[in-house]
Amino acid sequence: MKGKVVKNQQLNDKYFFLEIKSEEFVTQAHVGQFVMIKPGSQNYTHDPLLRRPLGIADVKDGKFSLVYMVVGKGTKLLSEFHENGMIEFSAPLGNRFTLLENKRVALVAGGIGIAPVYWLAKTLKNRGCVVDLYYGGRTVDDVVLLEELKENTDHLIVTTDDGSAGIKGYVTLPFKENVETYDMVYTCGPKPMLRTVSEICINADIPVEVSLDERMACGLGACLGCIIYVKEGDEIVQKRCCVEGPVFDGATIAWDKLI
Amino acid sequence: MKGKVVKNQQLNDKYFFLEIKSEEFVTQAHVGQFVMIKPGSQNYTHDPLLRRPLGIADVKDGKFSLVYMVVGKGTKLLSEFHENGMIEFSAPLGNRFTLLENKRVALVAGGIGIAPVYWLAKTLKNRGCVVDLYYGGRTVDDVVLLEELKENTDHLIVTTDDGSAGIKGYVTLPFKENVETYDMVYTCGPKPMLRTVSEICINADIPVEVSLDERMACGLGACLGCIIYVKEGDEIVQKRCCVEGPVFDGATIAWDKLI
Amino acid sequence: MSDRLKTVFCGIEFKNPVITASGTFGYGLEYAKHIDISKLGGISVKGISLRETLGNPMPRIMETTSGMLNAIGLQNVGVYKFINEKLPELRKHDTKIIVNFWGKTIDEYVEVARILDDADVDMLEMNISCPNIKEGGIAFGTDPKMTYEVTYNVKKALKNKPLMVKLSPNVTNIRVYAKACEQAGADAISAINTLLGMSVNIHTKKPHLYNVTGGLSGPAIKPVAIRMVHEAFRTVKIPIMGIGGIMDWRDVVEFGLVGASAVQVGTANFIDPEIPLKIIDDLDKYMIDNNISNFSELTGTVDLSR
Amino acid sequence: MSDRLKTVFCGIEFKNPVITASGTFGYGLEYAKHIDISKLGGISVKGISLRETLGNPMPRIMETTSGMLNAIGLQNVGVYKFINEKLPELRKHDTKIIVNFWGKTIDEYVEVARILDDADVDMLEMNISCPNIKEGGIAFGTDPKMTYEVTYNVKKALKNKPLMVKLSPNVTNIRVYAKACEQAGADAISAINTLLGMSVNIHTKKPHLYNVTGGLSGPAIKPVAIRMVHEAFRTVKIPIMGIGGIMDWRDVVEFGLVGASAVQVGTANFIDPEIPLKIIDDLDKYMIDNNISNFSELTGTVDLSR
Ligand SMILES: Cc1cc2nc3c(=O)[nH]c(=O)nc-3n(C[C@H](O)[C@H](O)[C@H](O)COP(=O)(O)OP(=O)(O)OC[C@H]3O[C@@H](n4cnc5c(N)ncnc54)[C@H](O)[C@@H]3O)c2cc1C
Ligand SMILES: Cc1cc2nc3c(=O)[nH]c(=O)nc-3n(C[C@H](O)[C@H](O)[C@H](O)COP(=O)(O)OP(=O)(O)OC[C@H]3O[C@@H](n4cnc5c(N)ncnc54)[C@H](O)[C@@H]3O)c2cc1C
Ligand SMILES: Cc1cc2nc3c(=O)[nH]c(=O)nc-3n(C[C@H](O)[C@H](O)[C@H](O)COP(=O)(O)O)c2cc1C
Ligand SMILES: Cc1cc2nc3c(=O)[nH]c(=O)nc-3n(C[C@H](O)[C@H](O)[C@H](O)COP(=O)(O)O)c2cc1C
Ligand code: FES
Ligand code: FES
Repeated sequence: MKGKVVKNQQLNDKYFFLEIKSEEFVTQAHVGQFVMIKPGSQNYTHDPLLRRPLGIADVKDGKFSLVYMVVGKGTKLLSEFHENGMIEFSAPLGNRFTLLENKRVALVAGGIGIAPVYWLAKTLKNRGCVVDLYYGGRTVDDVVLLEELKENTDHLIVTTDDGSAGIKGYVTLPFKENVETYDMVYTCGPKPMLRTVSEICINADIPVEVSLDERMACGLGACLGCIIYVKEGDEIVQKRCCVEGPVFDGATIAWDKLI
Repeated sequence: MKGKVVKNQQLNDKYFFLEIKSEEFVTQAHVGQFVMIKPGSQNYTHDPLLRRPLGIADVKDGKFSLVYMVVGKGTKLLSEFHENGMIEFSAPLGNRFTLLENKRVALVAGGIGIAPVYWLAKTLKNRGCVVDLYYGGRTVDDVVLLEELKENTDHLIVTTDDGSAGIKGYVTLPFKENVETYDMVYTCGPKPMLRTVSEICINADIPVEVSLDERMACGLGACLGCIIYVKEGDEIVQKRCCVEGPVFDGATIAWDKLI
Repeated sequence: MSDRLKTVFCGIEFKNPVITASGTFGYGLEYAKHIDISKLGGISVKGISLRETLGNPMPRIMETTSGMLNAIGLQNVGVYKFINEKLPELRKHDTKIIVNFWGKTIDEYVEVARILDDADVDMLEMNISCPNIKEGGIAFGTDPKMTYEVTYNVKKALKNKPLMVKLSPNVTNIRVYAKACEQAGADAISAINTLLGMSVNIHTKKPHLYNVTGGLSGPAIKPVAIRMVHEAFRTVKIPIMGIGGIMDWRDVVEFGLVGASAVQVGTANFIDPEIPLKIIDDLDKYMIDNNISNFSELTGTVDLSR
Repeated sequence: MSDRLKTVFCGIEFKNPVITASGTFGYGLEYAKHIDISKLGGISVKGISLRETLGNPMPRIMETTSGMLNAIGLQNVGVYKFINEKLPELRKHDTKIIVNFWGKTIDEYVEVARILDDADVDMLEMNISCPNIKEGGIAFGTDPKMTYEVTYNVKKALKNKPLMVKLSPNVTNIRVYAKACEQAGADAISAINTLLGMSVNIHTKKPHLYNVTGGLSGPAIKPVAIRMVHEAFRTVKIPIMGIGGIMDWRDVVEFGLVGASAVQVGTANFIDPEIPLKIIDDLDKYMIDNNISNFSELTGTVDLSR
């Protein structure tokens, strides 16, 4: 699939917001899914080689959005795309979040984990949910799109490790205090955070959906490079993050095999 | 070295004109020399790997120009450079043309061989020479910058293989008719043309300088990848196109070992 | 697709000479959602063993410059589950099925081969060259006597299906292995499997792969693959399936010139599932433009005159 | 440049562990016009033989995906001309000189080594792994007995200079060769030389190189080089110079982690002559930031725990 870059906006030192026009794609996408995107415009160069997985951060008006952090050569190349450039991708891929209606839900996002959560917040809000977003980052530079998020949530609780924005400390602390008040929790971010959030939810007996992030080659279920270990009854079984995930029931993940 | 792209103008389907600002470089360059240019803006990708050799087509006002034809991935990437982008290169490299004063000279260029000839024509004209340029291409698309060339030559004779511009036929034909009238001949283009031009000159006992084009890895004389065979007395010796060339005395080249 | 793409390899007629490589195309079904797999010449499925195999712990993949390392560890559902659960679905698509398989002992190789010989598949591809499992696999592929031994025994056990042996590039002289296969009765060889490689995360100081080393694939290895197919072609008479770094139709032509009768596309499937189909279309165009009426006309026609 | 970069390798003190690789840096003098070569840890000069050698016919080089093929054929001015014409010039620059050398027979190897042993150079690097000449070269590097033999004889002939043996990656098991060198008395090994590769021009149907095959170098081969240095380091006690696809300081650290005590930068010199100097500066920064007081502290510290 191909789309046209509508916007590739730098949000701060690390983060970018990329908007791509692609009619065919947009009608099929579900909240929680991701794209595999080619991090260069050139079909005739092969470094970087593989497509990069990025969560779908929004879908509207025949366009979809991605939020990404520049961490290596793929995302650096992505950041150099110009407006109106054509970009290639496979999408939509993966499973999706369970979308409740008219419930109280908490979203917990860490750093770049905000990407799928952004669309999730909007969608749940539209379905009549009360949406609280707990959003943590290392520094003020790791919490982006706050204005837009405020509009699409009922409460936005921001934390940073160094206190440079919002409350100082881990995002799991304010979340833990209120966990009992929610019907459902959704989370995306670094694995240790996901584990803590899942454990808090398990203890409080609240269902939790976790969006996991594994290195991927194909994104289609073929290479078996993205295995996640999940408890099924007494057994620990293998799931492919790209097909059976990226969204998993947080209560079933075998964290010890992942971190 | 680094320079800023001032202009990267598409001349026709195949040809581009690239102008780069680089003060330090420009004062040192001589007519006939070339640059090794990095065909991508990114230091963090390695495909294409090597720099590409391109003849210096003009130097003025702290800028230098290149004329290139898109033939593969390196030149394709080059064609995608935006204005104000930074571009890396090593230059100036190689030897130079012998610059006469107040003489009658012929320049014979084939296709992309026009690049170094462009600057040569201007320079010889400024030195009081009468400059005739014989410029051949396959079709009208292979003869570029005709306006500018007309200004900097006394006679501009254009030929194309299919007659779509200028005289129909090989450029060596009209040149051969007039060869006796020149004090010196300079030529750049495909090897069979260079050979024919050289042979015409040898027969007419006119000195001829040939700019040769060999695949290069380093451009600095280190890899020994760009060997040219040259007659020295009874011996055939090896020269590096990048250091002892690209300009050679056409009467000394061992064509049979090259083509 | 035109008739000119039809390719007979070991007596089997493929629609075209473009087959997807083992381990890079799952059981084919994963891709059926994304492309029309019936357009492919064939599919070589993920390496099958007697019993279900869970593979290596994570991480299993890492990108390198114009290549990737993998140490999947031959995870697969096992031969019975493959035949019962995957094959019937796969057979709904009109393309040839090559089953890549492996064992830890010669007996295991023979047993899997026997089972597959009676199954509804078109051809067997014996993997003696996987660098990512400790027992078996590579040991068979890096000792010519073992290569002969396992090939001979498996071939003897087969009644119905042609046997192709997949060679390891991690050897001093691939000709010796190609010859060993031919002498042991292999119907064809495929080359190459992945080069053994490694990479280390300089921040954590740990290897990027849990398995420490892994198999290098992708365009980075193409020159090695081309060289090895060339060497093998000059050594044996059985046909060769060329593999390694194929990204577009030009690469397929290059493999043809040095001696491949058909090719497999591997890592490229990850980059874009459309690539093998695009290659087929482009190859057709190339053949029309160059007046080539069958891919076999190209095979081994590299011009070595000086 | 700081003291922390000082690297003792085979008893010789290099300013830093970054040496330019043989065949990619001419006789050093070519680069002296473009960079300050006295900043380098050392220079390994183009492979020298007893007599002047003209090398292979053209074409000799071709780019591949993230790599290049070369079949220069060990063109060089011969050991006497090197010593008389190149060395005095080179010695004006304050950097260590490693002389890469080769022969067609053991006697030739020994003779060149003896001559160099008495010359004003710092160290010898014996190339038994060049894939681009028919006689000698690779034959010594792809047969462990020959490797032992030539190493043993050359080492015996040397009185003054340390001997480093450069290994071929075109072997099934590099450990065997590393061990053979160590047992034969080599003071160090360097790894890797180029992988044997090939590419074909699909328009002319001719190989891109006159020599048909050539040596593959550049970032494409780094994972293979890292794996081989890792294997060699776990096999022998003599120090290892890591080579293969180094493009920046991260690559140098990676080679250090798997066991290199110093490194050589090859193809990168072609891409930008500034690269080795940039690597030295960046490595210094890395060492400061990570509180590493000498490169040797890194050597072999890859974390293999799971
Ligand atoms: C389902 C899924 C959804 C994702 N969504 C987003 C998103 O919306 N926004 C975003 O910025 N990132 C997202 N990621 C992570 C993103 O894919 C990686 O950051 C990206 O591939 C890095 O590419 P690179 O070439 O820039 O880095 P590389 O040069 O490949 O690596 C640079 C650094 O990033 C790390 N890294 C590379 N790939 C991954 C990965 N898949 N997961 C975690 N770390 C990695 C490497 O270990 C290395 O330290 C997602 C990943 C997955 C699997
Ligand atoms: C001293 C010198 C000066 C040159 N000046 C110019 C110039 O001013 N303008 C210009 O357009 N080109 C010039 N060239 C040729 C130019 O270097 C090549 O066209 C370019 O390197 C091709 O790069 P690519 O990546 O686009 O093509 P690739 O993908 O590398 O190759 C595509 C095609 O071009 C051919 N090719 C590649 N390199 C060369 C080469 N060095 N010489 C001839 N054919 C080659 C290949 O065989 C292949 O058929 C010059 C070459 C030299 C040696
Ligand atoms: C993720 C992955 C898994 C693989 N699994 C197998 C396998 O199970 N059996 C096998 O014979 N080859 C396997 N291979 C090797 C490929 O079939 C192919 O030989 C190799 O990747 C080179 O081709 P390429 O460069 O086109 O990928 C695997 C390769 C990759 C990348
Ligand atoms: C053009 C060229 C010439 C080479 N000549 C020699 C040589 O004479 N002797 C030698 O031991 N290695 C030679 N090599 C191999 C390099 O020294 C080095 O081992 C190899 O290129 C891998 O390193 P790299 O990937 O950094 O280039 C040569 C390599 C290239 C590219
Ligand atoms: S990324 Fe290939 S199976 Fe998930
Ligand atoms: S290009 Fe390297 S010596 Fe001329």
